[in-house]
Amino acid sequence: MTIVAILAALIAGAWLLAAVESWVTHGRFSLTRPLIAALALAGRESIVPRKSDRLFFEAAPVLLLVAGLLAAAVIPLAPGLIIVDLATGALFVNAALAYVLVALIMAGWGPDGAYAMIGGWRFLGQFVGYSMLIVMPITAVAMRAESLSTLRIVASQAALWNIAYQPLGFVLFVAAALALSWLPPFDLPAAAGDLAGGVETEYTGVRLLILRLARMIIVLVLAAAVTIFYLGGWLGPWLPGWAWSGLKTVVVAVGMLTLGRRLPRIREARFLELCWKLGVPLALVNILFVGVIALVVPT
Amino acid sequence: MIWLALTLMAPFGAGIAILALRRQPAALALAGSALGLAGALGLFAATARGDRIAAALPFLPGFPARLEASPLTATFALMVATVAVAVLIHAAGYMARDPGRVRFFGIMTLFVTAMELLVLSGDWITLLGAWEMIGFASWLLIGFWHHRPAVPEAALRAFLYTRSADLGLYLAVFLLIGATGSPEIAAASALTGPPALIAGLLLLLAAAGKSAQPPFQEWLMRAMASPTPVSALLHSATLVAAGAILLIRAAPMLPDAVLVAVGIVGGFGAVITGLMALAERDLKRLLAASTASQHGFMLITIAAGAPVAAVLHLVAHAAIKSALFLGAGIFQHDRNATTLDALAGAGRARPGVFAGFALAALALAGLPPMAAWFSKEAILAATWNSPLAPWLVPLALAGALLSGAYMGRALRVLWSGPAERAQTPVPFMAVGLWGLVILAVTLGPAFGPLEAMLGATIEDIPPFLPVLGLAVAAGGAALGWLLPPRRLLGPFLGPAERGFGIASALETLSARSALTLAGAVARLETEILAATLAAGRTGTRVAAATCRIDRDRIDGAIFALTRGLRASGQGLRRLQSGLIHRELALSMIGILLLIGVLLIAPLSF
Amino acid sequence: MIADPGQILFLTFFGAAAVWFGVVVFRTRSMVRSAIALLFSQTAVGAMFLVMQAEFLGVLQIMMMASEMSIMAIFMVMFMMDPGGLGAMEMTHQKRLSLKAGGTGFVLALAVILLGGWGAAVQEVPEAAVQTAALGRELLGRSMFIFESAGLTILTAMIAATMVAIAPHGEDEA
Amino acid sequence: MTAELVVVLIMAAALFAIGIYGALSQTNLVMIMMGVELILAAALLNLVAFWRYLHPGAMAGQMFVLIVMTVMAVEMAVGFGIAVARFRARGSVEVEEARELGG
Repeated sequence: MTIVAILAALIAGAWLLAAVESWVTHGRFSLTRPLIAALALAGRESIVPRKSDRLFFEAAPVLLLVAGLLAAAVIPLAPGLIIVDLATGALFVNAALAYVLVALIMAGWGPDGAYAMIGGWRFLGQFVGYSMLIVMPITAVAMRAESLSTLRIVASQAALWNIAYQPLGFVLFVAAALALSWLPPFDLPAAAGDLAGGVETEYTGVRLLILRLARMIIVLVLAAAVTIFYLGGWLGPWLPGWAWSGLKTVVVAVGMLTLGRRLPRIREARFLELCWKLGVPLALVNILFVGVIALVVPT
Repeated sequence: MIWLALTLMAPFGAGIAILALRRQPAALALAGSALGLAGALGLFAATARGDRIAAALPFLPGFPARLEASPLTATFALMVATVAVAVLIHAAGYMARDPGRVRFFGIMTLFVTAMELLVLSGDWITLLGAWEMIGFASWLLIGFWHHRPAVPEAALRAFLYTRSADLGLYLAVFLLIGATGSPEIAAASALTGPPALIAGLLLLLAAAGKSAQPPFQEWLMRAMASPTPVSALLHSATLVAAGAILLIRAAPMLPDAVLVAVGIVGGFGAVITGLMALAERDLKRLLAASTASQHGFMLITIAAGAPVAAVLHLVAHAAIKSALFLGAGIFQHDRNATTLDALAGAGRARPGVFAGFALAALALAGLPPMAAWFSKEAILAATWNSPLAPWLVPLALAGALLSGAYMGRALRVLWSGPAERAQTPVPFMAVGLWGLVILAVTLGPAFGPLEAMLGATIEDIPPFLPVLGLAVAAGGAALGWLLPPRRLLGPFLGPAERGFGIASALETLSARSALTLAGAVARLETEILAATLAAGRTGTRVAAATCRIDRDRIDGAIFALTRGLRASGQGLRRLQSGLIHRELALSMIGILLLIGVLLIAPLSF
Repeated sequence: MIADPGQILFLTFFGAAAVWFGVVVFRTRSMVRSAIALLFSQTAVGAMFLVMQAEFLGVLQIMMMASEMSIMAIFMVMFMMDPGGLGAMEMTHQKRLSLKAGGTGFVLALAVILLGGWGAAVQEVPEAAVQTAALGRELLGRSMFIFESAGLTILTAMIAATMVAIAPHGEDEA
Repeated sequence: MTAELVVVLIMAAALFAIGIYGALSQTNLVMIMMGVELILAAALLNLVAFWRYLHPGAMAGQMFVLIVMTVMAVEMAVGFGIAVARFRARGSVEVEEARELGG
């Protein structure tokens, strides 16, 4: 029952986000457009490039989807509405999303195409930058909650949302989330401008559909993670918990899809430099700050 | 507890601050060491009242790092801190224009910290750690002017010599912890039987290495390439003293057989290095050899079963030797050299400094009423009362005679040359020097209470013994002053580095002195002179014998070992193809063999 | 103590997967496949941790290996003459010796495993959250020294590896 | 004798054997490192298994797993550092071409 509810929420969210993305890119908001696009993709022939690594080519979109769904498994919509409440939930989100990297490398390597491969390796470079900025803000969040369980993390924010408690961590985590879901301005792996779609170049038909769906789910899961870690999850007055979760997640996701487009795309080397020279020290400051407060303020 | 923290953390904090701020290193180092001195004074006062300060800091599971201030360790701590302050004051002047002074003062303070840690450590593991730290810091300090020729080599030599001897400490510590089941130093005294014997011998090896007893003395001579304040610190209260301190602390557990070995090493060390000091042509190297010789005294005392007398001599020696080095540093500063030829008359140019140097030198020679007279008296008393007296007393007397002789000689050289123009004043250096000289002169009367505090029983001394000691000391000093060694040593420009060096120098020394003295001082002192000559010849013979043993036996053994190693190395060479996969395969086979041995081992018992 | 059949089943399954992927690592010609196979082998090991109720370690293993092996993959591509395995190059040597060594190791280990008396298994295990907290206390309490040494080691290795790998000055600026 | 422990240990032994085979038989430095990773994975499995089935109360067992993971990361870092330097100098990381360490 819970699984069905969460899956339905994910599909609905993905659909909504696809509509938003097409609105952002094409300037017209239409709820039917993504459906039509999806049907068109499903109906079109799915071409397998010559001399491809067939196994990787086939497995990559599926692995991407599985990674997104696994990460969704520890995301609570409301106190009871969670597929599995792991004691290490916050770490598990991260572990599952690490396979996004694997899937993208496979998708880049598989079709034996130059653009795709460059896109795949670019994502690896990007990963070296953002991975620390995913883990370290989560560390600070878990320090406040004194638990890695997503439910307890939300519960710990009853008095004050983490966005106010550790704004630095919020900014870093959102930036890292943008890089993880290769959204602008960190969309080098699939940069439409200079790589002709990067990892997506060689995919067509159903496979492309799965790839895009998986990507939407990943964006959604990341938005949900931001909600849980920083925006108090289901906490909120009047409305029921799941509604608050959904609302916040959609707002964050829309923000992630729209805000980055206003910024210029960031070069790989510059991104790494920013991450390691600015991001990591700031994340350490954040941890230190949260640690000091946790020690000083009695709970 | 607060005193303990102050003693250790003040120099440490100063060192870190110096290395971090890179500004005002001398002032920071002085402040740090002065605070450390305050801490050590506090410790000393507290332990003198009878308190026992101890701390166990969390370290390895089940093995906390123990620090303890007993009267003994507090005395050491006070000694280290005092010498450190004086040396740093001197260094503030000595290093005033050196571009590397930030590094210098930083390492110096860290070195002092490590030494304080060593003397205050309450368990073997902390002691081992501190031991390593002083080794490392001294390597950095000896190699401080690493761009000068021969300096890196000297630093490396010091490091390697002491390192190889440190192996003894490691094995001894493993053995002690294994045998007693406790890392505490105090627990080791319960040990008896073969483990105590082996551990004692290994500790002796480590101590001989650090205290530069033969055959390890070479590193100490070479280490003179370091800045003079470093030598002063190294010799008096820290690195070299660590060996003696180790044995003093371990003294309760040493069985009789080890004590005999300690006595032999110390006695021959005192005499041989004393002879080397007499033959030396370089003031700093002379002082270095005399350091080794004086530590030989301490070992003799430990062997006689009176570690407290060794403590007294260690303390007296710390003040005196650092004063001597600081004086030598000033002379070196003036003449930009340390050879005795170049320093001739340097003392006359600076009467004030020379007076301090001379006082310290006479103190070292053992003239009353200065510190070393008291401690040497204690040493003589201890050796007289020990069961090993027939061996130890002559050696101690010979050592005392020699220490008088070489100090007299150094004074003569410094005084007798041409005095140059007046020098620029050196306030910092002079303050550091005189502080220590005053200590060296006045420390003596404090030894009685100190002895009581350390819990030693004052033994009966036959009345002729102090007289004998005094006579030997004065005789030695007079001898050193009267024999004009500079002219005699002229032809021997090759550095007297080996035992061979002692031999040839002394041969000439005694032969020519016979001619000179026979002509010059005729009737009145004929008998004294005859005795002197006899002593000189004995010394020559001893030195020659040492030389022969060194050349034939030790070298021969080493060369044979080398040949064997080289041959087997040639054989092994074929195994080393340099191909990584081959070597991996070989290591796999090795691991399989090891596992096989481990599997079979339990079956055979 | 009765063994838990479900646990044995899952352990066997994931263990077999780990071993099979391990074999694939050295059987495939494509270097990227080889790296990804190693990744899945390690992931299966992580899954075995999860089956053995070491939740934190399992998740950590799964997470760390994903990044480690991906990085390995790019190094394979960078440093191999034939990363795609299209040229059918011979990439092995001293095969028989290696097989023997591996076989000997396996036989020896098997002997130890089957002959050793392991005693009864403990079935109860602390809850995951309790475990994680206890592990944290262990790391920052009793074993802090060792843990800090490990941290220092990894920092040293990072710096040293960068120093070794960095281009000599003036060379390779592009 | 406990079935779960033995199963895990056998799997670990197999991984270990494969790792040894790989480390010895591969000509490429990076492939050798893969073999070493497998050996370490086997060690990890053993550690976790012993912790789980023999001493689940002693967290030091898990601590060792973390240390071994650190060792793996260090091995990767150092290995790749060497590989990069080697490749820069010689244009290849084939171990058969490295004879400089020969005696």
